[in-house]
Amino acid sequence: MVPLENYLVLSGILFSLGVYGVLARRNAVLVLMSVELMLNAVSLNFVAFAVYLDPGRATGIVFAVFVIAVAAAEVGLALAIVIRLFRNRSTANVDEAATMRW
Amino acid sequence: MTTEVLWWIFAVGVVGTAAGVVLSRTVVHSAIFLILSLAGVGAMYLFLTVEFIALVQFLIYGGAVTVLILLALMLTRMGVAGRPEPVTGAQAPFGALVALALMATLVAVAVATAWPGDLGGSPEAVSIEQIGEALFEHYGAPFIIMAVLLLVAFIGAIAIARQEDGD
Amino acid sequence: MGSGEAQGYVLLTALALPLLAAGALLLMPGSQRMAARYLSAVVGAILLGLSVYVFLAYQANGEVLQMQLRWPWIEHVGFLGENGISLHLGVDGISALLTLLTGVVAFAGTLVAWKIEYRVKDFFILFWILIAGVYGTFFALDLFFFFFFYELAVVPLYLLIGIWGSTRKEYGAMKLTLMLVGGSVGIWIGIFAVVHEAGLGTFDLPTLWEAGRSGALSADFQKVIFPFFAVGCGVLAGLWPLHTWSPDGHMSAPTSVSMVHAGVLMKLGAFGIIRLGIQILPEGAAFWMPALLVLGTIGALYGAIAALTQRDFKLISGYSSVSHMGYVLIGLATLNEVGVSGASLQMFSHGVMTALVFLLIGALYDQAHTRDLRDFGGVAKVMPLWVVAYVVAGLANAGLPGLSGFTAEFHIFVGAFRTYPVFGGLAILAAAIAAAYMLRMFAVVFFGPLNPRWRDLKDLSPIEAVSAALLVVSMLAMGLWWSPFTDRLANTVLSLPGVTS
Amino acid sequence: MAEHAWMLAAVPAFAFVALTATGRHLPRQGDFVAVLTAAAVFALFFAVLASFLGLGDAAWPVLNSIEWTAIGSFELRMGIAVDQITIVMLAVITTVAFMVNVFSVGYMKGEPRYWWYFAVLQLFVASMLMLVLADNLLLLYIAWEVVGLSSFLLIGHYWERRSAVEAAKKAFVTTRVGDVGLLIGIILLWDATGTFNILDIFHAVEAGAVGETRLFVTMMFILLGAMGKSAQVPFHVWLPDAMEGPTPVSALIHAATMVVAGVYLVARLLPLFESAGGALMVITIVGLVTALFSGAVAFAQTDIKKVLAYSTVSQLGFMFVALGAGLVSAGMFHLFTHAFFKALLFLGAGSVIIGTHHHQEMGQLGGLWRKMPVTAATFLIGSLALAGLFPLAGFWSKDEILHAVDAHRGALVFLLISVASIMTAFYTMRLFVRTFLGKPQDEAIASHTRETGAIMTLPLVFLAILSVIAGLAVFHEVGDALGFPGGFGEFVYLHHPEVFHVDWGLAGFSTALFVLGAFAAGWLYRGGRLDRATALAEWQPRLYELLRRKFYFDELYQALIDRVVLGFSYVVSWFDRFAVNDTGVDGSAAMTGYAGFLLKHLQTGRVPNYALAIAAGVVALTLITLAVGG
Amino acid sequence: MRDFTLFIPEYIAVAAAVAILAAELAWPHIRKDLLAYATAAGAAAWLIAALPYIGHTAGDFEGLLHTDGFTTYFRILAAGIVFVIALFSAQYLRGRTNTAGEYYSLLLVGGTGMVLMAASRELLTAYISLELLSFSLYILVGYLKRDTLSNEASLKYILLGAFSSAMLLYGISLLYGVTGSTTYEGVAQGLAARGGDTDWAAIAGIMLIVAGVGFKVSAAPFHMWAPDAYQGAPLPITAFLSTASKAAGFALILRLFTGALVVDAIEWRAAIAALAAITMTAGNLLAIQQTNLKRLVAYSSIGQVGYMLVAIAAIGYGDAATAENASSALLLHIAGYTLSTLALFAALTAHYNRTGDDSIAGLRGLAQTQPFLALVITASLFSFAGLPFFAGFATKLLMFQASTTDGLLWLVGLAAANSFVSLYYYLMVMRQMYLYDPPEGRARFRPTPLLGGLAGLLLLGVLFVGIYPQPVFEATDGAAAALFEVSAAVLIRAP
Repeated sequence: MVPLENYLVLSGILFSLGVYGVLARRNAVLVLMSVELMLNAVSLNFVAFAVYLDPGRATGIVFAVFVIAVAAAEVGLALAIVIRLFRNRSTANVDEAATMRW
Repeated sequence: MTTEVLWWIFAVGVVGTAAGVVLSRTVVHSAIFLILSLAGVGAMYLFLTVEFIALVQFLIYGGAVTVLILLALMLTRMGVAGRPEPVTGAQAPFGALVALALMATLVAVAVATAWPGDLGGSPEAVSIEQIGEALFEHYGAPFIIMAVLLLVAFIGAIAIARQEDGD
Repeated sequence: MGSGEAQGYVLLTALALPLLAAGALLLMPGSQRMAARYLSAVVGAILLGLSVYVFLAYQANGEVLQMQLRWPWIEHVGFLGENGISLHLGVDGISALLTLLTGVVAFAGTLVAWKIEYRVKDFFILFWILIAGVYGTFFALDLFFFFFFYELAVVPLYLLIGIWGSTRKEYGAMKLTLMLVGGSVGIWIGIFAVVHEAGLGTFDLPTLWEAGRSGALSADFQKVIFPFFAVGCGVLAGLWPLHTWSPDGHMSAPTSVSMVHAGVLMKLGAFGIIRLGIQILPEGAAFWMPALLVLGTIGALYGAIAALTQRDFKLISGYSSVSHMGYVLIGLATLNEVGVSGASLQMFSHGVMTALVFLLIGALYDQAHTRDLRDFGGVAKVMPLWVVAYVVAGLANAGLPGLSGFTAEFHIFVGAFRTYPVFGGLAILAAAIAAAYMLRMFAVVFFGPLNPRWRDLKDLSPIEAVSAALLVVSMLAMGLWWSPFTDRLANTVLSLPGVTS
Repeated sequence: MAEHAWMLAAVPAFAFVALTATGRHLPRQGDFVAVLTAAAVFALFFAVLASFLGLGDAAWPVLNSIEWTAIGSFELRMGIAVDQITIVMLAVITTVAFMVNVFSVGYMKGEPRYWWYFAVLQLFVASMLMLVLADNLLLLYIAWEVVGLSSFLLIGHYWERRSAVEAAKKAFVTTRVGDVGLLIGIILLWDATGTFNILDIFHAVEAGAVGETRLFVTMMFILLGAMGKSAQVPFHVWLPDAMEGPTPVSALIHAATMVVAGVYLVARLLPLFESAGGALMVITIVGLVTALFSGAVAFAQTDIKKVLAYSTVSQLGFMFVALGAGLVSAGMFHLFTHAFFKALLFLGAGSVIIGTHHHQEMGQLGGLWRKMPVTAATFLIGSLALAGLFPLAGFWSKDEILHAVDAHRGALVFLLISVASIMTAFYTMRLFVRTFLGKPQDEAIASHTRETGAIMTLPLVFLAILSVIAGLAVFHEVGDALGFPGGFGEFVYLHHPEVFHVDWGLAGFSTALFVLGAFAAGWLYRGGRLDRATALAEWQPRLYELLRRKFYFDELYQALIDRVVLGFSYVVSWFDRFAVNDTGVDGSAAMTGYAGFLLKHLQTGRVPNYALAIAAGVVALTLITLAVGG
Repeated sequence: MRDFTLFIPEYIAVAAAVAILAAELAWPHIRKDLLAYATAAGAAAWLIAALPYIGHTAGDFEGLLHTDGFTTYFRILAAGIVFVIALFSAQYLRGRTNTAGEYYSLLLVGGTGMVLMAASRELLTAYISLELLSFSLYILVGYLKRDTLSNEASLKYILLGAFSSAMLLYGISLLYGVTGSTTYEGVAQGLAARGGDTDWAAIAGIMLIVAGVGFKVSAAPFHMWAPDAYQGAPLPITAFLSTASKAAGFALILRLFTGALVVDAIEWRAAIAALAAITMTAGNLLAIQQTNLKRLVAYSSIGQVGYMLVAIAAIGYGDAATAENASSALLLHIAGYTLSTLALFAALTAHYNRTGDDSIAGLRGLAQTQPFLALVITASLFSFAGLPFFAGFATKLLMFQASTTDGLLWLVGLAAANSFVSLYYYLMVMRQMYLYDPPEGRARFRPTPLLGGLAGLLLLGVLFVGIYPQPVFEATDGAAAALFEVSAAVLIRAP
C-alpha cells in the first residue's frame, strides 16, 4: 500500500510550491491562491498523520477541518481587502502597494 | 496495486496542477489549475479513507473558495482582458531558490524521520462518528471560538468591502 | 546604631529634598521665575548644611560604614531573596567627603544659575534631579539603587546642555550623553555578571563586597568582569581615551551645569571604580590596576599637554579636568593607602577647583560672549575679584602648596612612588606643565595692557562672589589643614580590599 | 624662645592676611603695618638668638613639632628645627627684610597697588622664614613653593607691563621645573627612609638605609631644585629678567634671601650630598660654571640691575663651589656677607633709579657722584665689598672660599675660581665707574637728578656698615664677644669646628686678584669714557656679541619651548580632535548610523520581499540548528 | 472535564462586542464616541469579572484551555488594554469612518483572542485563538477604508499573516507527527520520549512554529510587516498592535515553550538566542533612520521584542529555577512595556488629534505648546530606553538579570549595548520636543480631559512600576509559577 512518507513528500512539495507562489507572484489574488496551496499541504499532512499514526483519536482530522475552515474565512477576508485596495488604487499588484517602506 | 498506480497518477496530477497555479502566465489559468489541484488533494483524502474531509474539501474549496477567487478576479478586472502585465515578480529566482531549499528540507524530513507508531501498513478508516465525537465533544472549545472567528471574518469582510460615500 | 539609624534619615533627606524640590517646581507655573530661584537657593542652602553635617558627623575612628539606613524594597520575588533590593543608604569616609563636595558645588551652582532667564523652572527641575542622582550614588549601598541614581545623574545633562548650552550644544550634549550612557552599559553588564555569579539573589553591596573578598567570585571571573566596571565608570571619570566628551561637553554646557558636571559628576566615575571595581572585585582590580595606571598617566600628561595650546577657556579646563582625573586614576591604581586617599582628596580638590573655574569662565562669557584667550588682556584692571579668584583656582590647579590641589596631588605622588616610581615622576611632570598652561593663560588674559574693548566689563556680582568665596574657602581649608580630611579617609581606605599600607 | 621660633613666620603671615583684607582702606594703605611687622620680626630674631645661644650647643638643634596627619602607617609631623645654619639664615632674612621694608616706603611711594605690594612682601618673609625653620622636607617644600609664588607676584607687580608679566611667568615656570626635581627627590628620600624629617633622614642614611647610587640619583634630583631657585646654569635665565620687579624686591628676594634658598638647601643636606658619591663634585662644577659664565656675561651688560643680577648669579656660583668643597661654613659665610652688600647694591641701584627718575641704563648715567653723594658712597662700599677689598666683608668670605677650594679641590678649580673673582672685581668696578664717575652721559637726566630722602638712604647706610663689619664675624674673638661659641667657622660647621686664622699668603693673593680686576676696569673706563671698551668690543665683535646676548640662552630656550613643547602640544591636540574624537568617537557613531541606513533598504515595502525574508529565515534557522546539531 | 464557568469574563467581552454591533445596526446614527464608552464599559466589566479569578484555583477545560494565574494575568492585561484603546479611539475615529461598531466590537473580540491564546494549552485551540486575534487585527488595521496607507497595511498584514500561519500550521503538523499529540503535555511527553531518529522532524517543526509565532511578535527576520502595519493602521490600533498583539504572542510563546518545548530546549535555544540577537540589533539600527513616529515606535518595539526573547532563550539555557525567574521577569517587563507604550500613545493620540502630523519633526517644540504631553512622551521613551524612575529601568534590569545564565552572558551584553543604541533615537525625539521652538502659529493647547487624564494615569503607572515594582513583580511571580506547576509534570530536562 501507499506508505506515509509518500503523503508527507507530496505535501512537502505542495507546500514548497505554495511558498514559491507567494514569493514569486505579483498579483494579490495569486498570492492568496498560493497560500491556499500551502494550507492544503498542511491539512494533507494532518490527515495523513492522523490516519497513520494515531487512528482512533482523529485529532489530526479535526485539525484539518479547522484548517480548511480558517483558510476559507481567510480567503474571504483577504479578498475583501484586495478589492478595497483595488477600489482605492485600481491595482491588485502587491509590489505596487509599496508606498510605505524604509 | 491498482490503488498505488492511481495514487501516483493523482499525486503527479496534484503536483503538476499546483505547479500550474504558481507558474501559469494568466491569472485565470492559475485559478483553473487551483481548482484542479484542490480536487486532487480531495482525492488524496479519499485514498486516506477519510471521506468526510474529502467531502469538506470538495464543498468548501471546490465550491466556495474558488468561486470567491474567480469573483475577486472579476471584480479586480484581472485576466478578463488578461492584462498583458507580468504576473511574476522580479525576485522569482530567489523565491525559487528558497522554495527549493525548503522543499529539500521538508522532503528530507519526511523521508529521514522514523515516524513513531508508523505501522508502515495501510491507513485505517476513521469513522464519521469518531470525527463528530472529537469535533463536538472534546474540541468543543475551539469549535466555539471558531464560530466567533467566522463571525469576525464575516463582519470584517462586510465592513471592509462595503461601499461607502467617499468611494 | 540607633543614632546611626537616625543619621541615616539625614541621608534620606539629602536624597529626597532635591527630588521634592523638582516635584514642587514641576507644579509651579513657569512664569514664577523668582519663586523658582528662591526655592532652589533655599534647597541648595539646606543641602549644603546637611552635607556639612554628614561630613562632620562622620566619625573618623568609628566603623567604616556609618549612618546606615535600610528600607526593604523588593525581596522574595523572582530571583530576589532576603534584602534582594533594598534602599540601603550609608556613607564611608570617601563618600562623606564627596557628599561635602556635592553640597558645596551644588549650592554654588544654584547661586550661579540665578542668572538664567530662559525656562528657569525647567532648568531647576532638571538640575535638582541631577543633584539627587549624585547624592544617591554616593549614598547607595545597594547595586540596584547605585545604578539607578548613577543613570539619574547622567540623563538630565542632555537637556541641560541641549537647551541652555552655548557652542555646538546639540553635538556636545548628544555626544556627552551617549558616551556616558554607553559607559554605563559596561556597568550594567558588570552588574548582571556579578549578581548572577554571586548567586545570592541580592543587590546589597556589602554582601557582594563580602562575596568578592571571600572568593565567592572566582579570580578569573573578577579578571574578566573588572574591565566592564573600570571602563564603564572610567568614561565618566574622563579615562583616556574615552575622555573626548569632556572638552566638547564643557564647551557647550551652561555655567552651573559645567560646574556640577566637572565638579561632581566626573567624580561619580572614579567613585564607581572604587565602589564596584575595587570593592566588589579586589582580585580583578589588583590584576588590571597597572593598565589603569598607564591610562591614568597618559591622561594626566596628555590632558596637560593638550591644554598648553588651547585657545578656549573651557577647552583648557576641559583638558585640565582630563589631566586631573588622570591623577585620580593614578592614585587609585597605586592600591596603597596613601595613593587611594590622595585620589579621594583629589576628587574633592578638583571638584571645587574646577567648579570655581567654570563659574568664573561663565561670569566672563556672559559679558564678553567670547572665550578666546587671544581676545583678552589686562582684564585684571576691570575685574580684580574675578582675577584673584581665577588665580587662586589656577594655582590650586598647578598644585601650589597651601591649596587643596597640593594636598591631594602630594598624596598621589607619594603613593605612586611607593609602587611605580617612574609613573610618579611623570605625574609630577604633568603638574609642572599644569603650572605652565595656567600661567600662560594668566599672562595672556589677566595681565598686560587692558584691551580697550573690555573697558566696561563688570566684576563678579555679589551672588557670584559668594559662591566663588565658598569654593575658595573649601580649597584653602583642604590646603592648609589636612587632617580633618585625611583622618576621615584613613579607616575607609585601609578597609578597601587589596589596599596595602 | 627658640622653640617658638615659628612665631617669626607667624607674625608676618598674620600681617599678610591683615593687609590683604584691610590694607587698601588703612591710612597710608597700611605700609606702617608692614614696617612694624618687619621691625617686630627683626626684634623677635634677637630674642630667638639670645635664647638659642643661651641653651648652649648641647641643646642644638632646638626642635618643636606637632602631629599633622596619619593615614595608617603614613604619618606626618610638622615642626621647626633651629640650628646654627637656621640662625644665620634668620639673621640675614630678618635684617634685610627690615631694611627693604623701610626702603620700600620711599621707593614705592605713589606706585599702584601699594598696599598689595607690602602684603605680598609679608607673605614672602613669612614663607622664607618658614623655609629655613622647617624641620622636614615636606614643610620646606611647601614654604619653597610659597616663596616662589610671592616672588612671582612681586616680579609681576607692574602687570600692566607685558615684560613684567613675561618675567614673572618665566621665573615661576623655570624654578618650577627645578621644583619637579626637588619634589621627586624628597619623595624618593621618603621612599627610602620612610620619613620627611631631615634629622631622621640623616640618621637613616648614616645607618645605610639608602644605596650609594640611589642616594646619588636622589640628591641629583634635589640639586635640580636648588639650582632652579639659586639660578645656577642652566636655570639662571629667570633671574636677570626678574629685575622687572620693583628694585627693593630684587634686593630682598633676588639678591639676599630667596635665591640663596638653593644654597641653604644644599648646605642643609650637605651630609647627604657627602655620602652620595660624586655629588659634591657635581655641585662644585655647577657652581664653577655658573660663576665664570655669569661673571663673563656681566661684562657686557649695560643695565645696572642686570649687571647686579648676573653678579648675584655668579656669587651664588661661588657659594656652590664652597659647598661643593664640602665646607658649610665657607658657603654660608659668603651667603651671609653677600646678603648684606648685594642688598646694599640693589637698594643703591634703587636709589639711583628714583634719583634719576627711572633711568637704569649706564649709557644714560654717569657722574652721579656729585648729585647723590650718599648713594654713591654706600654704593662704593658695597662694590668694594663685593669685589673683595680688604678688610670689607666680601674679602673675608671670598678668602674662606679660596681657602676651602685650595684645601679640598685642587689647583684647577682654584685657578678658575680665582679668574671668577677677578671678573667680579672687574664688572663691579665697571659698574661703579660708569655710573658714578666721569661726566654725565645725558645732561637732561643729570639736570634733575636728586639725592633720595632719608627713608631710603638710612637703610643704605645701615647696610653699608654691615657690609664693612659683617666679615669680622669670622674672627673667634668677635664671635666670642657676641656670645657665640666663637668665629663663624666655629659656629656653623658640619663635622668639626675650625678656628679661623688669617693666611696672609692667600690674603695677599686675593687682594692681588682684586687689584687686577679693579684696575683693569678703572683703566678701561677711566673717567667714564667708553672708547677703549668699544675698541675692545670691536677687536672681538663675535665674543662681545656672545656676551651681550648672554650666550644665546634665552633664544635657545625660546626655540625649545616654541618648537618642541608647544609643537608637541599642537600635535596632541590635533590627535585628540581628529584621531580620538572625530574618527574614534564620532566615527563609530557614524558607522552605526550607516549600518542602519544600509539595513533599511531591505525594507522594500513589497510583500514578496517580506515573505522571502520569512521563508529564508525559516530555512536558515532550520538548517543552522540542524548543522549546530540538534 | 468541561467547566464553562471558567470563561465568564470572555463571555462578557464577546457579549459586549455583539451588543455594540447590534446597537449600531439598530441606531445607525448613534454618536460614535458613545460606542467607545460602551466598549470601555464592557472592558471594565470584563476586567471586574476577571478579578475573582485572582488566587482562584486553576481550572482546566478538557486539557485545552487553562485558567490559572497566568491566564488571569493576561486577562487583566487584555481587558485593561482594550479599555484604554477604546478610549483613545473615541475622539480619533470622529470623521475618519462612517461606522464604528465593527471597530469597537473587534477590539473586544481581539482582546478575547489574546486571553484565549494565553489560556490555551493545546495547539489547535492556540492556533484558533491566535487567528481570532489576527483576524480582528487585519480588519482593524485596514479600518480606515478611504486611507490608502491603511488598505496597504492591512493587505500586507493579512497576506503575510496567512503565509506565516501556514508555516506555523505545517510546523504544528510535523510536531503532531512526531509526538502524536497536540496538547502541550502530550507534546512534552512525546518529545521527552522520542528517539534521536526524529530530530529532523522535531527541529523543522519547532523552527516552523518559531517562524509562526515570531511573525506574531514581529521578531526579525519575520518583522518586516510591522513597520508598515503600524504606520498604516489607525493610531489607536497601532497602540493595540504594539501592546495586545505582542503580549498575546509572548503569552502563547511562554505557554508553548515552557509547557511543551522546554523538554527539547537543546533543539531550539540557540535559534531563539540568535533570533533575539538579530531582532534587537535590526530593530534598533533601523529605528535610527526613521522620520515617522509610528515607524519609529514600530522599530523600537521590535527592539523590545528582541530583549524579551532573551528571557525566552534563558528558559532554554538556564536550569528550572532560572527558567521560572526569567519568565516571571519577562511578564514583569511586558507589564512595564505595555504601560509605557500605552502612555506614549495616549500622548501621541492627543498630539495627533491636534496636529494630524505623525512625523517626528511634527513634535517640534511640544515642550512649549504642551509640556505635559511632552513629559509623558519623554517618560515613556525613557522607559523604553531603561532610564531610572520609569518602568523600563526596573523591569528591563530585572529581566536581564533574571535571564543572565552562564551560556547567555554575551546575549545580555548585546542587549545592554542595544538599549544604549536605542537611547540615541529617543534623544532625537526629545530634541524635537525640547531643544527647538515650535513652528510659527503652533499655539499652546490642552489635550482633551479624557486623553489628558488617561496619559496622567498611565504616567503614574509607569512611575509606579519603575519605582516600586514589588507588587507587580509578585503578581507576575504567581503567574509564572502557575505556568510551571502545569508543566512541572513533564519538566524532565533533555541532557
